[in-house]
Amino acid sequence: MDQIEKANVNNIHLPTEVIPDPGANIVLGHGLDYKTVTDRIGGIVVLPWKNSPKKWLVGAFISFCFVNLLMLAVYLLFTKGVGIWGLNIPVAWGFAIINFVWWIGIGHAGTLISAVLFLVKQDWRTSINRFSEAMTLFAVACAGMFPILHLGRPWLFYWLLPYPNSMWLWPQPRSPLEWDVFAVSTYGTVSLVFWYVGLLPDLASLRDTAPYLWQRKIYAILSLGWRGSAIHWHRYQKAYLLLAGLATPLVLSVHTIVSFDFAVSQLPGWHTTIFPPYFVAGAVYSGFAMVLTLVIPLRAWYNMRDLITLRTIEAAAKLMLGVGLIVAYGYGMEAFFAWYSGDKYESFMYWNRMTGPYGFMYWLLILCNIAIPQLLWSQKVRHNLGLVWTISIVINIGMWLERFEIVVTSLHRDFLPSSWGMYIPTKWDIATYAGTLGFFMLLIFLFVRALPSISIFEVREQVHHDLQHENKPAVEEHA
Amino acid sequence: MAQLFRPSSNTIAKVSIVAVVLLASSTIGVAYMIDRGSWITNVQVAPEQPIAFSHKHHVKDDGIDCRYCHTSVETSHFAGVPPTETCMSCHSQIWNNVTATQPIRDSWASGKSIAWNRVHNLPDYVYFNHSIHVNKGIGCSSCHGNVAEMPLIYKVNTLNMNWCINCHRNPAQYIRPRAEIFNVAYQYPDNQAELGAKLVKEYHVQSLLDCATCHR
Amino acid sequence: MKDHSPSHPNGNMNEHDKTTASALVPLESLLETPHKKVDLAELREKLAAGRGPAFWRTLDEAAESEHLKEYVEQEFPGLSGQIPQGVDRRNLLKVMGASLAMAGAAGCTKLPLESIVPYVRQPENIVPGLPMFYATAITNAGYAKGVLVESHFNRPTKVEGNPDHPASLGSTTIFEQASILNLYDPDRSETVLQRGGLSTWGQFTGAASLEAQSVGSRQGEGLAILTGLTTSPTFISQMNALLAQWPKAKWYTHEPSANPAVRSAAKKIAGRPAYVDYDFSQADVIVSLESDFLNAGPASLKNARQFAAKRGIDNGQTPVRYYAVESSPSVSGSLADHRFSVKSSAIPAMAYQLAKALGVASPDLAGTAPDWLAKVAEDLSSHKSRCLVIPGEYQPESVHLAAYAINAALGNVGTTVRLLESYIPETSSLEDLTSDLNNGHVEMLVIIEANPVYSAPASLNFEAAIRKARLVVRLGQHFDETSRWSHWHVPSVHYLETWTDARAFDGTVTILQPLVEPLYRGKSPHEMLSVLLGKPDATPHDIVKAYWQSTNPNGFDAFWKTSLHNGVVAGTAAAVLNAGGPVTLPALTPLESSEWEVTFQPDPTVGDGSWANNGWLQELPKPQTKTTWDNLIFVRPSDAEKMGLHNGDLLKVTVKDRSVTGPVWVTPNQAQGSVRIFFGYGRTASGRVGNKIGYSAYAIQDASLPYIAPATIAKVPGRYEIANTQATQSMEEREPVRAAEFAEFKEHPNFPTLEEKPVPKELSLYPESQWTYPNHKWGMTIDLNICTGCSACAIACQAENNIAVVGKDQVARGRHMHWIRIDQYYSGNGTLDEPVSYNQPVPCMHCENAPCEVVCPVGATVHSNEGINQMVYNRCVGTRYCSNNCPYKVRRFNFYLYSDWETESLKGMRNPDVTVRSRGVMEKCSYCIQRIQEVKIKAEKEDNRKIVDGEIITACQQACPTQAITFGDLNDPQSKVAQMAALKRNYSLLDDLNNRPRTTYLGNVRNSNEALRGQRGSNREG
Amino acid sequence: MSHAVSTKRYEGLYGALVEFDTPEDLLDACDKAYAEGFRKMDAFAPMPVDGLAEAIGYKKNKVALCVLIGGITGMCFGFGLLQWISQVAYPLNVGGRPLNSWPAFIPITFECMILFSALTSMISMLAMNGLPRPYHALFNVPAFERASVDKFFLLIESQDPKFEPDQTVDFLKTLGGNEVNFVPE
Repeated sequence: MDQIEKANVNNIHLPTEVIPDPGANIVLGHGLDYKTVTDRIGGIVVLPWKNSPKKWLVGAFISFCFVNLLMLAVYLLFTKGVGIWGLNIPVAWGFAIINFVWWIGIGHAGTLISAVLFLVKQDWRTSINRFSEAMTLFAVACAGMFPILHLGRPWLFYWLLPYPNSMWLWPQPRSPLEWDVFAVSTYGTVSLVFWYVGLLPDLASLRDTAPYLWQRKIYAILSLGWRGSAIHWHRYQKAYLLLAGLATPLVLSVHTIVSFDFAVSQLPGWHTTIFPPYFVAGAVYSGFAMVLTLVIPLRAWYNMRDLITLRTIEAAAKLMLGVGLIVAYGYGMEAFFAWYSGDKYESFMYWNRMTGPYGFMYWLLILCNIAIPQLLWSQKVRHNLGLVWTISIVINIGMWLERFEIVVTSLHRDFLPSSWGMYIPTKWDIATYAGTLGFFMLLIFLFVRALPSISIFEVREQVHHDLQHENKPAVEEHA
Repeated sequence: MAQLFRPSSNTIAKVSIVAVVLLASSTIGVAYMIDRGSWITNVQVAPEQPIAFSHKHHVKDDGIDCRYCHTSVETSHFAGVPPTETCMSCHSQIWNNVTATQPIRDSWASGKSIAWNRVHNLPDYVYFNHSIHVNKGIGCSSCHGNVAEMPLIYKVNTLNMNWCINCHRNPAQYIRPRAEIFNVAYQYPDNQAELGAKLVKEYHVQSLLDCATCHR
Repeated sequence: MKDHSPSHPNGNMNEHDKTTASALVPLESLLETPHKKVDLAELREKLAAGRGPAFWRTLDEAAESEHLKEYVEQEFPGLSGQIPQGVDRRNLLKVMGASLAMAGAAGCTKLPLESIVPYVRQPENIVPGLPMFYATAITNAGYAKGVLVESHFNRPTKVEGNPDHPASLGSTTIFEQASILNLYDPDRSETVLQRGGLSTWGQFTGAASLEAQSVGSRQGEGLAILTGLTTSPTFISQMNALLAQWPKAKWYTHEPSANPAVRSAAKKIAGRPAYVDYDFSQADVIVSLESDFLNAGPASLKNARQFAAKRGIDNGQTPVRYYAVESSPSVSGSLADHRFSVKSSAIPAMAYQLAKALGVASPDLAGTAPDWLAKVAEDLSSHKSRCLVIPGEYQPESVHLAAYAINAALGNVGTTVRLLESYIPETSSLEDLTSDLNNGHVEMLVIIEANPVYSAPASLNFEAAIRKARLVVRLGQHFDETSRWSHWHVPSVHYLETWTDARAFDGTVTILQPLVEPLYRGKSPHEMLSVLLGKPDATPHDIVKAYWQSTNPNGFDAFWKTSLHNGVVAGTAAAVLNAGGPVTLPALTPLESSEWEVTFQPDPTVGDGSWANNGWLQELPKPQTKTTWDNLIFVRPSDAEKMGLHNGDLLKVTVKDRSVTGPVWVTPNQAQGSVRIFFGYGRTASGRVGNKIGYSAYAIQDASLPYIAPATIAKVPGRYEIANTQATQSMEEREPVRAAEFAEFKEHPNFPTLEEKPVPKELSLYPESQWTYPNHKWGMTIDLNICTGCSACAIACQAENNIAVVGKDQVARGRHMHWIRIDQYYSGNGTLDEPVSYNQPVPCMHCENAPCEVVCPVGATVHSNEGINQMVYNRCVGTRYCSNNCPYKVRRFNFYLYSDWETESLKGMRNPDVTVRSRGVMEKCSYCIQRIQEVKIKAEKEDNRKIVDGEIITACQQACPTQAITFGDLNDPQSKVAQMAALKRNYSLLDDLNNRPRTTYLGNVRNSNEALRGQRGSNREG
Repeated sequence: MSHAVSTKRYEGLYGALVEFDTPEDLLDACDKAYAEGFRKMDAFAPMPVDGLAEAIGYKKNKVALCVLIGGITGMCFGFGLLQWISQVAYPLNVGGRPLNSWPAFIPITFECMILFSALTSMISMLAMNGLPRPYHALFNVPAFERASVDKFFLLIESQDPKFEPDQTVDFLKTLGGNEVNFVPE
């Protein structure tokens, strides 16, 4: 048996030398054929440990430590109560909701990239859609934690679900929080479905290329016996198209509904009609930022510069810049209407947001979300991956600050001056947030090691497409 | 090593899908059965009592009225638990030397009263008022069942909220003439529909579904 | 699924009530369990570990220790032992119900039932489950305020005012409300101690009677008895008997919060001990010379009621005009039409100048009168016999004399001013005692209740003097500072535990009756005296009854019954004395001039320190400053600016050579060059709650200048965190409080809603509300014109609704739990130094379009068919969205398990009709839904009768001294609340949000003097 | 798909399989085979190839219809549920809003619609494709491993009326593929 397995291992060829980036004009590097892309992408997953970079171990370990921090924080939370956070009256929502919105926002890139860009036939999406879908799932998992954690009595979260109970009581469907329950769970489920459907053919490839029998068995079960029949492919593509078509309005609805948590309320700073589009834009913004934050190191670590080329990264950067401008417009409108509405609460709220105790955060967020990203206008910057990566981090921070501004500054000084207060996060606020970051990263690390982080069959299509345009049969390349 | 599984695996695969669905639904089903079952609700469970007091004997055989012991049922939210004196008023004369009634005499002598175990118990945040129900034509047996047939007292109803709501929704189907309140063997007449409606009007019974009716 | 109880101790809701867990057990044996003595000192240490109400929680944790179990066992005899584990709060009470049903039977009951007379409802025999009300009284500085105490299953749970009592009229101050918590205070001492070691009452009486013999052999020489002020006829007669028996024994009194100048002045005026009573119902113009007449003193509740009536404007009358001259913002001052900040030390001169201006012969003074004084004088003289000048409680004799002289000159004596006979006995003072001690004249010192070691002016150095006595006996509720220096400590009783009697300010007697046997087997002052008199076995009941029997020999039983029933003894009101000769004003001896003066006053919430261990009072935001848990040093903003002081900076105040350091509170309306410090803090042996907070003002008090003294102040490095509940006191153009001049009001009676434009209804997605409220439509109005901000409503609400104490740290984090808060705003006309201040109580508004309800995902807060915004604790999962969306921020959240689920005593104290909230649930004002339901059920049972207006009274409404709060059915046009709501000056808070609040406000109207227009609150130094 | 056909013409033989290197070759092989009159056949590729299904005579694709039905069901379920909860199950006065606050019910209705249709799209696709199917005769052919990597296959099933082992293999050899294999049952 093990000779066979050794043979299998040797049958998978990974390039030994570092492959350079083929530049910003092509989606895939040259010299790739069906077999090599399978080996290159699948190999990362199925080959033994020695073939994966040490960085992986270090990163995974660090993330794991943060997961433990998260568990500690949650343990305290459940035993002592939400009092361990900096919450109070008036500021009854803090980090938990901020992080929830932030994570959900990040969770938007995946579906957007795979669905929307798929519908508008953006070929460069091929190389990052699988990865960003995974990222979406993990982000949604982190996001989904918070609404439950932030409950005063989290063990009763299931009261938000409509099920026949001995109290004969039901959820209250006018509450945006109830809408969230459906929106987030639907989004999670659909993203999972979309992701899994996308994985099916690749799982089959792994089943047929994995060196070890146990691997093959696992992937065989996961791939449900996919064998690439033409008719299957036909139905498959239809289903995938429909899923994309469904995911697109869904992704818009989800953050719209999240924005309703605020927009439906009475609070100056929350009660804002521009929120839905402005939240969606913000979500996409942070989503792309997070994708770039992760993809740039990923392709370097796994020597995949020719699979995820500058073309992709630049396109993503451009898109990010565009969405960033929409977000900027959102801020502008918010400020404008605060003034134009003539509403004393609204205008005070915005003035307080800019000049009040949390003013510095407002200006920091303007810097992060509007000023700095303008650098992306220059192609030089876009081609400097170090810079793009830094900017994407900056945007992630900025988007978090935006949510902080929305949640906290609106609450801490609302209608009656007598009940004004301040919100100062405690170490457990921060620990919980950091913990979910760790959880997210750990999932990412496990993912790249367990599943193909690029859609192999779509890359094959791309290869096929490229070959046709070079009018050369792939075999000769191979020989 | 082309073939990884035996042909049977196809059936297994398809069956397992069905199995998972069935398993999930049956777990939920079981959960519900437990939740509604007597292990949770204590329905039909007669707890151990310091004295083997038989409502059957006292109510049915001796024909003692509920209010003889549960004195404040018409005036207070709390129906009242009889003091030892109430027991002694008879058992100083009859059965005054059998072991069954020894605890009464002990209590009488020592001044330490008898620690009964609660059978009908509501959570702290539920404010049930006996007097208003009794005054509005809801009989004892509507909630407590026919105690005249209970050697040891036990719950016949879950006292779950949906059980309460059921009557609060439509009192007419459970209301009875005030004269029959303490008739634990009361049978609802065939014309309960119109009788109920009539009594509801007569006793000004409202269908109170506000939370604050019971939760304060 | 099973409902999960929010009222489950450890917050883990998943257990359902196993029926077998709890059982019905008798109570009558509660006080008869044998007790194993435990080492209390050790326990104290253990328990003292957790200071502040944190202890209410830390106690649970500590409860693991066997020791503590014993301790609890001792404190609440039986409760911990008799109740099986797992018994829940309400069952505990049912238990008591059961035992009560039993009471008549077994005949062994812990209450002397034969002699207690239910007040409001008098059932043939106690009905288990129904509360009963008993009339009694609470004394403060000797004077009684009549109260009705609600008792559930023999546990006093709530104190209300006694409408028939002249000093209550049905209202209460914060202290009556909070006194219930003192009864259950686990820190009360529970055993007789000799030199700190455990002893027994028997051993004490033995020792005491031996002493008594030797004392008797010397005709009482060397026997000194120190008490607080008292008006108790029985006690006084006992003392007289004792002094008659032992002529050489001496009686001293010590009452830190009672200014002796008041009595000495009255004596000079009347030529005999007297009490000067003021009748505000007659006064059209009031000048207060630093008097807090609406909030302080034995007659404050009567004053408040009369003042509120005179301030009424809705029946076309012209309201009273009230000038306040004071050095520091007072509760009463917040209602003044003109408020003048003047150094306390300048007020005597001011009084003399006013006297002069009104033609009273008074010694010449240097300095000129401020010109507003002339205007005020004019106003007074144009209201002869319909006006009133009130001297400040803590002003020297001269001011009291001057005030009386002015009133006499204005012909007010007989209309607004009466001289009443005083019943405060003439005794020696603490100064005398100190010198007698130091001169070795005192051999045996018996201290009853008073706590001089803590509260004596530092200049006396009493702590040194007390050691000179050979034997010190202390009767006190706590093992406190004084007990530490006593050879014998005997636990004293709470007023709800014993028989005694006391007089109101006007002499009316109330016979105090107990509602429970002494929880800690404490002894009453009567017993202490009778021990000295050689009758150690006499019970308070016998003593008091015997006294009254001697005064009313015939028809005694009827007399006794009715007196107890009514809470007042008929025909005991004091006779009106006719004035003595004309008052001559003595020449003023001004204080040595210094840049700064310091004024001393009892803390607004913990008084002279005797309330320091009361968590409710500690956490009650103090009027004006809204600070909690500390005593502060008030400094005028401009002074603070000059010295670079900010809130929380430390300031060192030095009088003579003594100084204290405390946190600064920059306080508008504080007089320039004057700082105000407060008694009541800096205690070292009050108990876990009150120990080691704040500074002790007594530490710099000088017996010769007790309340106003020249001082030097200096900023010292360091800061101190102050927990206050209202950070912003300016209205920020939101006008939550709407005020007008009386002239404006006459022009626009609807001034509060003048600028308001109607809310465009078509903006809603929904049709006009389809919800009608046919049966009842509960609503509330709050009259800002007469709200003094005294905060009695807040405490009453806390007591009624089982509101938890959260502790300084949590308050500082913005997590206080009061369901009704009193917002205090400063409004601009005037400088930062001299703003006008407004009070605004804010409970839940019960909006018809409640924004909180729409956003709750589980429907834990919804509307009742009577329009009440219900909060269902047991359904709440704690998203806190409702609070975010509440524009009034009246919702409170249990961020931790704030309610104490373990301490047995507190279970006994709680209102069984209100769910005790658990961790993680929202709570808020319910319009006292339990009271509404109780009355509704009652009315329905009484053949579905209509509910009478005023039959349902909310706790806040019931307590309010000025009756500013009205609650009732808006559907009934005859109801008071409907009429209030119909008034033109009625407005709703944040009306433009279209939430349609059911709680509405009545605009504030000030009747200021044309001649002084614009000078209201202007800074005029005397 | 199902191999439970009553009349098995060649016991133990599922069909014959020919391998190609490029989708193009496979495509015209399919056309040829179809022209030859074969009907029971299938083509396999490691990625979707345009027109391949059509080339072997596949016409109707019912996935879309199922999704439509699923979506409508979801929508009705969602809206129905909310209406029932707020008007029938326990009608409550929530902040003075009407019992039928339909605008507030839209979001959940929409989410339910999406959820149901998304699930049906996957389930219907798998069901029609007869997946999961871990065992398949084709996996007996070692070469078929590469069907999911870089090779393209044409299969003529033994069930095809025109299937005669030797001729069919000969025919397949003419298609210019790499190698031809029998597929054992």
